[in-house]
Amino acid sequence: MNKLSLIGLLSLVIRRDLVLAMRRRADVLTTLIFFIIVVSLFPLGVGPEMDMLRKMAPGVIWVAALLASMLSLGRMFSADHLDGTLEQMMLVPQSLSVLVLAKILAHWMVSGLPLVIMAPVLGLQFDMTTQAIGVLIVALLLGTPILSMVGAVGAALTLGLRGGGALVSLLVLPLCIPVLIFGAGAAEAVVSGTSVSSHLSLLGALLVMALIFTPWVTALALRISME
Amino acid sequence: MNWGEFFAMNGYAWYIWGSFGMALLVFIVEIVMVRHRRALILQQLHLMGNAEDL
Amino acid sequence: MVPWFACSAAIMFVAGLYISFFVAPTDIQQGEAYRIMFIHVPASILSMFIYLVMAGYAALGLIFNTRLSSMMASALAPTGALLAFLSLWTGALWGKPMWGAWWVWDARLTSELILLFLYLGFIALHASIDDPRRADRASALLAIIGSVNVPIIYFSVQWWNTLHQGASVKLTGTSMHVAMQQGMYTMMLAVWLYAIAVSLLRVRSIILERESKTQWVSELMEIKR
Amino acid sequence: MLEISNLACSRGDHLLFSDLNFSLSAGELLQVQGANGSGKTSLLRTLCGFMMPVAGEICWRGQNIRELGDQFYAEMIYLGHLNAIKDELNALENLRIGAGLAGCKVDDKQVIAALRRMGLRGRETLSVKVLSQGQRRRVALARLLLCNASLWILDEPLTALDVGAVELMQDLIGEHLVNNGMVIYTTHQPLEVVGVATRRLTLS
Repeated sequence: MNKLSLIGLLSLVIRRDLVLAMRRRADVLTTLIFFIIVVSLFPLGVGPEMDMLRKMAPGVIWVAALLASMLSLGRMFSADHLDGTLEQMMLVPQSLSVLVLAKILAHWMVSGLPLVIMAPVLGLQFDMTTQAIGVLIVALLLGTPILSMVGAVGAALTLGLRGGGALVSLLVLPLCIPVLIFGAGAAEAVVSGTSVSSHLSLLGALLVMALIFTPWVTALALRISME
Repeated sequence: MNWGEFFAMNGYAWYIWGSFGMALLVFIVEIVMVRHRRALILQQLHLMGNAEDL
Repeated sequence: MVPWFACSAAIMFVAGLYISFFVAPTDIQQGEAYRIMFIHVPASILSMFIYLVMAGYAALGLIFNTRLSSMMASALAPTGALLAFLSLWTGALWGKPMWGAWWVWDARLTSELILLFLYLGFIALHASIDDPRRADRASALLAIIGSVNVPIIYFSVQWWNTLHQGASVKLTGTSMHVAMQQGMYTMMLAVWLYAIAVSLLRVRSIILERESKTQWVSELMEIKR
Repeated sequence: MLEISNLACSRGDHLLFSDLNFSLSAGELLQVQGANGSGKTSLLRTLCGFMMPVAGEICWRGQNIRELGDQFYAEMIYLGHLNAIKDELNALENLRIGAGLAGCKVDDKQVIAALRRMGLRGRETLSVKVLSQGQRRRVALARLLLCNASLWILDEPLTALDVGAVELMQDLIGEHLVNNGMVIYTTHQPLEVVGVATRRLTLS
């Protein structure tokens, strides 16, 4: 009997979560549609002046992405918690952090990546320039994984609690402010002509930091929640 | 300085008394809540103690 | 211990209020409105300091599994939240006549607001977990994450702000009058003592609540009855 | 090889049991008994390291399981109240992933053999959604066959199983014990393994 390597575990869990997500396609689509609807509501709310829309587009898209990622957080661990798979996951002979990282990556591919892919279309709706859209995509690519990671900590902490959905937003949203600021700031910097790279590099630094700490913290939170 | 002048605070009365009033309110509310909580627990403990005697 | 702290807090409050309203002179630039500072500054500083103390206690509870420090952390949270609220409220009331706006998206203000949210998150998480041990440990983790994030948020907001608008408003009056300083320190001490008193009072309730089944509480009840 | 000394467990602030001592060596079977709420599940979950004991320690091959961590997990398998089975997947996929989480790589032949052993011939690729409760339990139990963990911790393994499956379980446990395995389980149903004296631990 062969032992499973760390990479093997990582890919096993990612593949598993992706297969599961594909068999529950409706959930994935809900997040994406929610994102599109929220972004599309803004012009209806503030009026159709193109100048203003162009200016606020990055912020709107980022806030909508933030809200959409909150929407899917509840599912991250709860299904596995309910059917006992999470218990088995805590007993993996490899580090739980790696497993958590795999779950976060899978979650991002299912709920973050579609938003990134959809964003350029929405950017065009708001009459953003091509360059600004490009920067927005890069910023979203760097930023949405952080949202998934920080969200994972919140989801793990509120595992199995009544009213967990609202609670997780209360816990996670304040912590996501830096991502929002730098993410939206990067695209806005294109418009105002200031340095884009500083925003993006700060976002990258946040990503690296989150990548190092959040899987570990999430694993700890899961252990606490499973007790 | 007379009291009317003092309370008027040179036209800033609303702001100043709003601040200090809210501070006072917050402190009082907090103390009342803590005391209430304590009273509730003591009451409950008495109930439990009595129940054990029965 | 509680009455001692409570009494000294009350005395300090009276003294502090006396100094702040009757002794301290009117500020040249800000007029009478600066007197809000006497409550605003202590509330702000304490709300931040209490968060650190709370996170410290929470970390102690998480690492060494000591129940008392976790209880201390959960006793401090409501006081901290109220002080954070008070700081925002008084800040807004000071900002309106001084800056002409109730709210400015300044780094300090935003961080204080986030701090309030962190407190509320801590309290809400603690309240929604039924198992007290899990509640302690989960909210302790949240408190620690929060204390790591506050500086990040502070700097990111500051950075964001300086990019947006050039001049952010700074506190005026660097060289304070002696009486003003005295008033400030006295009020600070008063709020400090008050926070200690009220948290001790609260932690006593929490201990009673949590240890209600153990021996010494029932013995205590015997005496009281 | 598994030694429990002075163990105390609590659920919330409520103390379930204290000063629990026992040890289990290769080839031994231990049944944990006790009324509802006496802490059977909590004991098993503590053995798995999900719950922190209030006092005492659990040693595996002379070392505390907290320090052993992954090494201990590689040698044990736990089956809880919940089956850890996904409705969206079929039995084969479920087991492949289940075994992967337990840290072993298996190929489809082994999985199918295990499922057939559990009496699920012809249902290997059916979605678990259409299986009955008992059949799901069988899928979960098939995991025991895939990983050669020496310590089995089974929480109510016989729930929803019919008479045939209970007999099958007795055989499986018997085989495992012959191969120097160890089994700790809780149950309300009688479970007699031929040729092995069941040790009983009663929690009160």
